[in-house]
Amino acid sequence: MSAPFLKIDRLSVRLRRGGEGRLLRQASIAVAPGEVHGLVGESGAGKSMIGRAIFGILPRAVEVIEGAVRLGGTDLFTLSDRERRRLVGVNAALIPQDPLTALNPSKRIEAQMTDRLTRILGLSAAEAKARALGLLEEVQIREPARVFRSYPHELSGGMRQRVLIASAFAAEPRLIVADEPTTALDVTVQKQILKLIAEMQRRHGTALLFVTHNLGVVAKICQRVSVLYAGKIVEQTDVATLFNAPAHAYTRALMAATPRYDRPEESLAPVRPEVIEALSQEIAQTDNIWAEARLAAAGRRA
Amino acid sequence: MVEPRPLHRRRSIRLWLGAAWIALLFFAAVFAGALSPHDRLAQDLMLQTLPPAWLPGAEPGYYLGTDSLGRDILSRIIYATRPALIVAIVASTAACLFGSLLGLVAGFFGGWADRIISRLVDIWMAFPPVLLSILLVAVLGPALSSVIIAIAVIDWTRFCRVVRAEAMQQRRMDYVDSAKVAGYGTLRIMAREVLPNVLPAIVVLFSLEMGIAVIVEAILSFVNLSISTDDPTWGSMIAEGRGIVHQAWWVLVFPLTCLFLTVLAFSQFGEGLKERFDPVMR
Amino acid sequence: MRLSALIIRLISLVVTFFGVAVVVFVLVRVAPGDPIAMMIGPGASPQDIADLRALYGLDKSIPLQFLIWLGHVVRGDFGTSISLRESVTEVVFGRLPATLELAFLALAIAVVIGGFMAILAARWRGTATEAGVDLFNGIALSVPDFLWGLTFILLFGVAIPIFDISGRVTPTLELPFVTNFFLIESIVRLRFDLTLDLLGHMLMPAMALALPLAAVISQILKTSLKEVMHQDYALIARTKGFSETYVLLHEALRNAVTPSLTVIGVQFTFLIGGTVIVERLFSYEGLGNLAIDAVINRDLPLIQGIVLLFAVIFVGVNLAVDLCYVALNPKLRHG
Amino acid sequence: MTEPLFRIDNLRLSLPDMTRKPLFGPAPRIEILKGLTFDIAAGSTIGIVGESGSGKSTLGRALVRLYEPTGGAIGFDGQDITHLSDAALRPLRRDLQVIFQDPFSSLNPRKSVGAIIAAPLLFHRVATSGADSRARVAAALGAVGLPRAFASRYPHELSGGQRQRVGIARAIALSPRFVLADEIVSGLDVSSQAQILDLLARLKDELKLTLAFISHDLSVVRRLCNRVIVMRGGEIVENRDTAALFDAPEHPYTRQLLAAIPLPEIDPGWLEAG
Repeated sequence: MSAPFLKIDRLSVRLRRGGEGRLLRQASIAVAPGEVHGLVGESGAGKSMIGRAIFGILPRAVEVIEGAVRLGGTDLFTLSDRERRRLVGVNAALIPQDPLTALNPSKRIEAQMTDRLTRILGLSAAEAKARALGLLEEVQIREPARVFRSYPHELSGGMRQRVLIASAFAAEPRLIVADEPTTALDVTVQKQILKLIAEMQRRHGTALLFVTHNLGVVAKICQRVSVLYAGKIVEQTDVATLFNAPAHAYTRALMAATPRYDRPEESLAPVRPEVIEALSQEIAQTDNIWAEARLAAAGRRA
Repeated sequence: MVEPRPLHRRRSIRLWLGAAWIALLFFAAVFAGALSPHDRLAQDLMLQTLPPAWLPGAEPGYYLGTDSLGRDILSRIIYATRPALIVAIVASTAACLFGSLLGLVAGFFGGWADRIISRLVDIWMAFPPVLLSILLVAVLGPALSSVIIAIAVIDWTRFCRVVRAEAMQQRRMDYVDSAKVAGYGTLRIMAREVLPNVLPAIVVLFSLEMGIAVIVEAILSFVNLSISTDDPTWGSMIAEGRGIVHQAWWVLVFPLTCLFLTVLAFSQFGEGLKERFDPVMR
Repeated sequence: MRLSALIIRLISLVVTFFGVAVVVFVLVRVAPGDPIAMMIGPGASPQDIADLRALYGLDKSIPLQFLIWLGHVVRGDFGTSISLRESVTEVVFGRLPATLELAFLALAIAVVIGGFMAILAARWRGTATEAGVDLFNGIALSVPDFLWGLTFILLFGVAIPIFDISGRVTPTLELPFVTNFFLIESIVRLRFDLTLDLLGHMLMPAMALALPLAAVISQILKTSLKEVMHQDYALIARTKGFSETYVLLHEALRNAVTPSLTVIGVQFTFLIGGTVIVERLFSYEGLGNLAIDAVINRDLPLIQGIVLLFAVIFVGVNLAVDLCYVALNPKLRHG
Repeated sequence: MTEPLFRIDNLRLSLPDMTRKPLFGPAPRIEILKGLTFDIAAGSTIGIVGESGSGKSTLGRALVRLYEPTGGAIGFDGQDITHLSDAALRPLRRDLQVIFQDPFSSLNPRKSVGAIIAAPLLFHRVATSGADSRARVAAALGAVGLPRAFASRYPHELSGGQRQRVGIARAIALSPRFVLADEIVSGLDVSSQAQILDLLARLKDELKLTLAFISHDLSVVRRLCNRVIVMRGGEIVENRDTAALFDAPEHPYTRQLLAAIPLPEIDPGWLEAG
């Protein structure tokens, strides 16, 4: 495995005002080019916080206490806003969750696919257009030229998600973050989109961080997995070990709670209270190691 | 009672400030006789356009000075609170009831009811409000009652538009369907499920409307169409003040300040009330 | 936009216009006080009064009078002004340019101030800047144009006398204008001295009219911008490396304007209505000022003419807003 | 075979298509339910499954007469309720209850949880007095695993899972004969989803309810329902007992749906399998 392109080191994030709530607790994730790393957890576990930290667009009400986010070896927190935007703009791309709201309704697909290519990557209009059209074909859109000229409301949900995938890969980023890209889609469309993302990722050798709450999707598309609970990565392993011999009680509880049509009796078991109890102890324990970390954090750039 | 968080306290300041000024107005209106130092109508040509007490050439006892007919400005301002409050409360209530009802019907039922009521609102809004009010008062004759009728007849569209939009939005909510499933009739759904959610908007509008009513009354007095007697209103005082603003600025400044504070008080009071009684905001 | 939808819209405008005509016709006829008696001398014989009533067609039944009058109106003839003894159409269209210039100057000011405030508050949302803008909105929204006018008269007319507080232009100036659009003509004729003088008179009334509209624009546009800034496509733009300001102006602004358009359109019609009292306050010789005199003099034909003209402006503004709404919204364009 | 609770015959329903509504003028109507015929046995739990746009939610709302059908017939408890007026429906309303999908829009934000549950009780005179209604509210809250004190709280103070439980409490408080659950777990996390389904299964047996469970997730339906209807484009594609449907799906669309569900286990060939 070559050196990881994305390296998140012990990243901790907290609400600026009020409350001791930690949103991320020393999360560390590394994703090498060509690798698909799954980030799974329930809502509120902090999955999207990690996604936003990677792009350096954390909400204003949140502050970074410690840790680093390195893209190709450069830590985002050491850069000025302008430098960070340039680094992220060139090297990373996001595939969003809801295709219905992820495209600007008053702009043609053309404008939304080529703006980064021309303004950030410096391609000429012609080059940008050619690359965009090429990628529309690559994502198996039948009439790329027509779609290229149309407005979002003229396309179906599945079609829009393909456009967003094409738009992400068009920038030839070395890292793609897919934030629950199929959650808003019907199950039949989901399978086609998952297949498409996997093929594109292999073909372009991109490092892919795949954020989802669906263990089934993780099993089908990821190579390594991190299981997140209340901002802490409770388990990080390769996907085979995770499904055959899950180490952490929470992972096992999550597996048991996930509905399976082939084993109705064993699935959908509510998470047992003692598992929750053990988890809160584990979280509290990491929190007081924190006492010293907080002082070190005083000098960090937010 | 939950310990008031800073945000909570900051928000209720505007409620108390607004309420304080409104209470002051009511107090002045009720005890006008006792409070005003002079007879509001007594003219004394010897004491024409006296400056306020703290300026040179002032006359003791005339704290805010006198107008061009030598009448005491402070007393007139205090008495003027009566017509202002009467107009504010009566006209706003009428406009609110009529407009909200039509808005609720148009928003909730849609179809023909909505088309007719919306067309009616369009026609009403095609008239410049001030022009229509002047026309109405000219038609009904200069009296406080015609001012009240004019304001109610014009401003009901303000309530109708907001309540209609709110009702249309509420209609799509699942809790309206849940009420249907529970077997509620349409009227009960409107009253029990939709209206409580529309009330905060109506409360804000009602207090805004009270401010607007006072302004319209002032405008009508300004074009000398308000009440016929020379019983003082802020508008007539302002009209007189406007004419002699270079010679005696205070004749205009004091009634204008009262009007300004009253309008602000009503609007902030409304906003504060809405936040206070809206459980979602609390 | 499909033709049928446009036709339905035009029909509804005609219905509104017709409704206004009916209301104003009835309202004016119900007014106590006989305009004719006011017009001719006290010594006039009943016969003279009867002849004059016939001349003005006041002897026929109300519905008949209405039809005759409507017939004339459709042909652009609003009858003759009783108090000015001139054709209403001339008088009204003579004064209209002054009001239009004032209204559109106020609109321009409101859009600039309101738009700037909204973008400022949306760009630095959650900070003191936004709180400051909210405070401005709160005050400017609840205090109407009439009060702002009076306040400006005191502030800039008396306390710091830098503006003229009455009239449309300094009376002593010799005006080379052919049309009544003084401001525009002064610019076209490159007579910037006159433009400055005109603005010196118009700025205060325009500001008085503009502030409430600016507050509405600022508040509605800000809320809409903040909503749009949280949309996924704004998030995507940020991940593409675009700065917050770029995202605000290039991705968010256009989508935020469409929903605010209708509210701003409504508020602009209030602004036009406001010219009636604000022109009176600044004795600015526009349509609004004329309207007040017409009512005081019970000049029925003039009142009807002015009200109908305001209705035309109102209907025009609404149509313009609808067309902009469709133009800005591609989904509607394909109808 | 007991008399079925619902007997549906060639049910048709068309609604105005608001998405293509021009700025002015009526919206074109499109047919959503295109002739559905099926029964719902008393005491059974029927799963209504389909992808978005299949008409499953519309079918659910037609069953409880939130929409009036444009064709065919709905028989409930032997009575034809297809075109009954609201007034005529009122006595039946107590037996037809709904739990809605979006916990944020199904509870009136300005009413306390207690008021939300008590109102139908008082309206249908199930509760004879204030004290009686408070007791029933407490019982309903207890049945869904919420403390009695929740009665004085407001919807915006509750989590998604807690709100959904209030929705269930409101429905069962009237001890109805039929409950429609419209995608009630789609917005929830796996752990709260499991709790809600566990709760529903228990209540179904205790209160001898007939339940219609609408979902786009076949795995959830497998756990809860004993009969399944698969819908596509407003038509019934397959209507079978649950075990039979999952073990030997007959219709290609059903097979395609099942094949598209990613089971939480390693299966390299799954992505490639068409």
